[in-house]
Amino acid sequence: MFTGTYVAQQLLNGVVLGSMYALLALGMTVVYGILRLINFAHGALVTVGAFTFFGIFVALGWPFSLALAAALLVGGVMGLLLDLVGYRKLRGGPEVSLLITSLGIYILLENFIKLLATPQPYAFRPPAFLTQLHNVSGVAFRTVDIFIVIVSVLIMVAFAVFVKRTKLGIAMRATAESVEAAQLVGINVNHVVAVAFVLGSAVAAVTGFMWGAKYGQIAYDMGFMAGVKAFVAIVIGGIGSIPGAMIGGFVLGLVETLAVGFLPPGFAEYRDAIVFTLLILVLLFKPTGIMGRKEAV
Amino acid sequence: MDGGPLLQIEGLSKAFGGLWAVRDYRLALPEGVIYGLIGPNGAGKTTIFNLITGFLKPSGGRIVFAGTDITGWRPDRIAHLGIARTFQILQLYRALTVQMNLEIAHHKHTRYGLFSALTGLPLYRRQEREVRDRVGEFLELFGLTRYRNVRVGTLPYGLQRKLDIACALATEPRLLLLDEPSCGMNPREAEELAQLIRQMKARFSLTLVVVEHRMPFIMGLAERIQVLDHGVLISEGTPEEVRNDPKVIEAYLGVEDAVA
Amino acid sequence: MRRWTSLPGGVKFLIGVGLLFLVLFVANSTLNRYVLHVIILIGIYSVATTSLNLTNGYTGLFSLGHAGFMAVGAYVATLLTFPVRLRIAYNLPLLPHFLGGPDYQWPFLPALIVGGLVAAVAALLVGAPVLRLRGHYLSVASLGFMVIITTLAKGLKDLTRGAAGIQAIPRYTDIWWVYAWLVVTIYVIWRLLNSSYGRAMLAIRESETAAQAQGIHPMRYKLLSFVIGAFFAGIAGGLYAHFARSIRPYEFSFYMTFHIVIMLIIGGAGTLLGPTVGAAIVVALKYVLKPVEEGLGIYGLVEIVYALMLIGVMLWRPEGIAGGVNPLRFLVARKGERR
Amino acid sequence: MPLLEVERIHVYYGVIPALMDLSLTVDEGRVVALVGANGAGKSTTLKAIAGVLRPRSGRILFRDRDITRLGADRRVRMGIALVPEGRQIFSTLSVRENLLLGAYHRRDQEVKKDLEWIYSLFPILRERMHQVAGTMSGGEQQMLAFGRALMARPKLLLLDEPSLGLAPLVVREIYQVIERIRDASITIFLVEQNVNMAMHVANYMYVMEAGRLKMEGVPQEVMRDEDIKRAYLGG
Repeated sequence: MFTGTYVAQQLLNGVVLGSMYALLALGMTVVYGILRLINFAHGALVTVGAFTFFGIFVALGWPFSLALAAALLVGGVMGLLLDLVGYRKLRGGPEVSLLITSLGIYILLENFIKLLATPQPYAFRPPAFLTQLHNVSGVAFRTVDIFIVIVSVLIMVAFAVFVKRTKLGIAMRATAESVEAAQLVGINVNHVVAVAFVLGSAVAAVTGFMWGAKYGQIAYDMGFMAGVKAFVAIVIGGIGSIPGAMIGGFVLGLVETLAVGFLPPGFAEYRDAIVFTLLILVLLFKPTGIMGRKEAV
Repeated sequence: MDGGPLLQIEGLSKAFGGLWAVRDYRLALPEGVIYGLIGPNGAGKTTIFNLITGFLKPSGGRIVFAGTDITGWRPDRIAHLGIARTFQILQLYRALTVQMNLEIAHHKHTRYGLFSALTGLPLYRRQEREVRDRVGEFLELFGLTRYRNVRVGTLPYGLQRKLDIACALATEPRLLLLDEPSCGMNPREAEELAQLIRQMKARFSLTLVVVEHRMPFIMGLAERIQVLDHGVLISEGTPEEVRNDPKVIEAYLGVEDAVA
Repeated sequence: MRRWTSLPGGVKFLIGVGLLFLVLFVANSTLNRYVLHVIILIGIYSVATTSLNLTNGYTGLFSLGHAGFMAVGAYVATLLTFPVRLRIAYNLPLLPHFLGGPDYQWPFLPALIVGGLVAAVAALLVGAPVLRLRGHYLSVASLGFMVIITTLAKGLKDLTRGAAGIQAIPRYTDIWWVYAWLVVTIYVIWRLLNSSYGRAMLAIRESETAAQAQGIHPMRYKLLSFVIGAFFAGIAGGLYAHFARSIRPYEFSFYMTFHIVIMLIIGGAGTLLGPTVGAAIVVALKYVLKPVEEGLGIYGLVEIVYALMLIGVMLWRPEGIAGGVNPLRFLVARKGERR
Repeated sequence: MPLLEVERIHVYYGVIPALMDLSLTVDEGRVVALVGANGAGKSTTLKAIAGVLRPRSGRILFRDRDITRLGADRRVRMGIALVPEGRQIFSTLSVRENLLLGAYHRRDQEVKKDLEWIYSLFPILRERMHQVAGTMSGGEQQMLAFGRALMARPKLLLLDEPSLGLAPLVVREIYQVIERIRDASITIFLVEQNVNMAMHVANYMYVMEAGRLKMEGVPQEVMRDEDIKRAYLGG
């Protein structure tokens, strides 16, 4: 049967995966909160970040910190471009047009990466210090797992402080609640939306690095499921709530990992099906999620 | 009919999150009259329409239409029973033609099955012909025949308002609820509209409840008027009685001594 | 021209069908296999896109799960028609007695129809909960359904051979099968639109509130639209399987949905022939660009062009979603708008 | 001297005409009221002045500058603040955050000082400083909406039905506040359904009906009972 060590191991795996989902959900939910846009392209930023890091660190051989900073920067700039070129014109239109456009943008980015790199996946070798194996009373993990959890928590804390304490952060929450009221107190909504895109995309790009470092492989299509699942995390956590998105990310990571870990072996292949069944159930029975506010579904 | 009221409402209440939007509303609507429903902003007039037509579920009370208790029914079932309504914000099928809008409004009178529709059986053909004839009559009646193939979204606003009422009538109701029919019209258009409503009432032997903001309009149109304030019925009577009721003047103009 | 427009719809339809088959006959006897291959694919995608148009274009339910129904149709039809002698070698299940018994191989037409029906039943089961959602929640939930279906196709190895897919499917699909089904699909939707059923669907797309107030029960017509759409998606899946002769779960995933959505939006959502026009443009473009892509080794070019087209339509013709866009307007009866 | 001039604006909601050929003037240092039955276009007028709605034709001048094409956020920076109908406070944010957002565009060092001024004007807001705004009563939310608008240091304060949905006692309190704001020499343009209240504070009055101006003048003149009663209750 399942030993305590096995359970602890699964929990750890779940938390690591959950951290990454939480980061993606965080970036997605700030944009969603203001524009009601389910940004499929958010997933593509994961791929962009992973390949940027890969190109600079592995192919060019530059230092680790520089490569990570580059991923962050490229992600942020891409986010800004998406907002300016892709979505700005469509604001205020039907939400489905935004959704379809974001699908188009996702496909565009994915295939652009496919075209620049190759259709084949790459082995992703993070710096040696991250691959070191540890074993604490039977629970095995590598430095990268700890790195992911710590960095994720740091980003989330930084984000919480930004949103809670800074003028721009407060304006962001205000805009999410009512665009019109935000304009009436003198907030430039375009500016706030752009900041949300830049921050969310930069974080997604860093998550791309984490993803590659954790699973040792990157491919042009790695971001799609990650992006869609980030939205599932938002729904679980409660649409419109920033803490909810993070909690939803962790819940989803744990559910997915534990379902695979504890169901009979044959069920491992159904992990995506399990995730989406969960999504449909939440949408039907608890559309406000864990801590969301009411919204017509 | 047994001579009782067409629509009987008792103790109707609706609360939104602890706040009463409508409280203990009652109405005994005789067949063949025009009732006006007025009151300041947020008085609960539209909420009452939404409760009668099933778009909202009441928190309490009873709604009986032509002897049938319809409290808590689905909107489409209520429509089938013979209550039609218009909306404050026009709910027309904007991308469709005038003709299509009226055909859809006639929906509940077509009874052929899916199989007939797909094969074009005689039953389908006959009923579709009836629909077209009926729609033709309404187009004629409302002077919309030359716009029949025009997309509704491109019609001038006054015609859209007219079409909205035509669509409500095309469902062939016994009771028609109009929510601010003169909204956005100039005084001349509003006067024409009042004329049209009177004609329709006579022609289709309708009973009407009209929510309005424009006082001259409703005072001239309605036989009896109810006044709501903060979800509560504060006055009921003929236009003249209502106009001179101190409680009504207070609700509209404010209490004078409150400042003093 | 005037005389043409004054003809009754049924006559016009028959003339159109006659012309179509005349053209197909000439094409079939003059053009080379490669071009015919493209023409058949256009037909299959037209069936899929036309059926998607019923839900997405006419009823206004932006489903992204259509590829899931195609997968159901493809797998069911394939399992029924799969040659008896190959079943054991391929480790595919022998048919139970109520489906004809272990020695029985179904003819193509009933197999296709059963595939479509199973897809329709799936739509009924999925639709009941999912169609209660609105707007983009419906889109994401239906996308989730598609993922569930492809995951099942991968997981249920005893039935589907898992990710390896099924090969050596008999090639029954030809140009006549495909275009006959396309005619049937368009016919059904055309009849629907000329009846109270189709009008109710359009009404729901335009204003669910008004539809309800006029006695239309939205869920009933949404489900009907979803189920009929799924039936023809299942047919398209079956036709595809017996044309490509092999199916794998991933073929019916996100990209399939994406492609038919592009075809719909480029051709014009909410127009009767728009989906066919869109399918023709998108499929033909693929066969023009594919050699370039392979010749230059720039994999992804085709999809990039598709994506740019989609984004372009969305940015500059945003009314397309609700059924306005149609670059070839003069060819196409705009059913929703004029009669 | 006119602070605000509205010149012959027409506003539509889609195809629906909401304001027809509307002109009015608000002089500096005064309280001007706009009254009329509901649906007359009062809120629309304020939204057009605040920049939430764009007129189809006509001009809006503020301190002799044409602001017709400017967005709402730019107008706030120029000194126009709106207390919208239904208050529209940020209900998930704290009271203090709401107030600080009122000063969003300001870069000066006196925000803290103004915050104190607001707290002295509305002591209840100081008590509720850290409370989530959505949990306050309607009257308290109205005070917060006032406070938030005042934090922008407006030259012109637009008030949209401040008495709407409030109990008479609270309405009286709100009007006392309006008087205090007036005494702080902020120009006020007030939309009201409650005519008796409006008349009490206003120096000048406009009456609207069905998207057009019906009459204007000093309150005593406008308020000749029968005219105003007709405007509201028909005649």
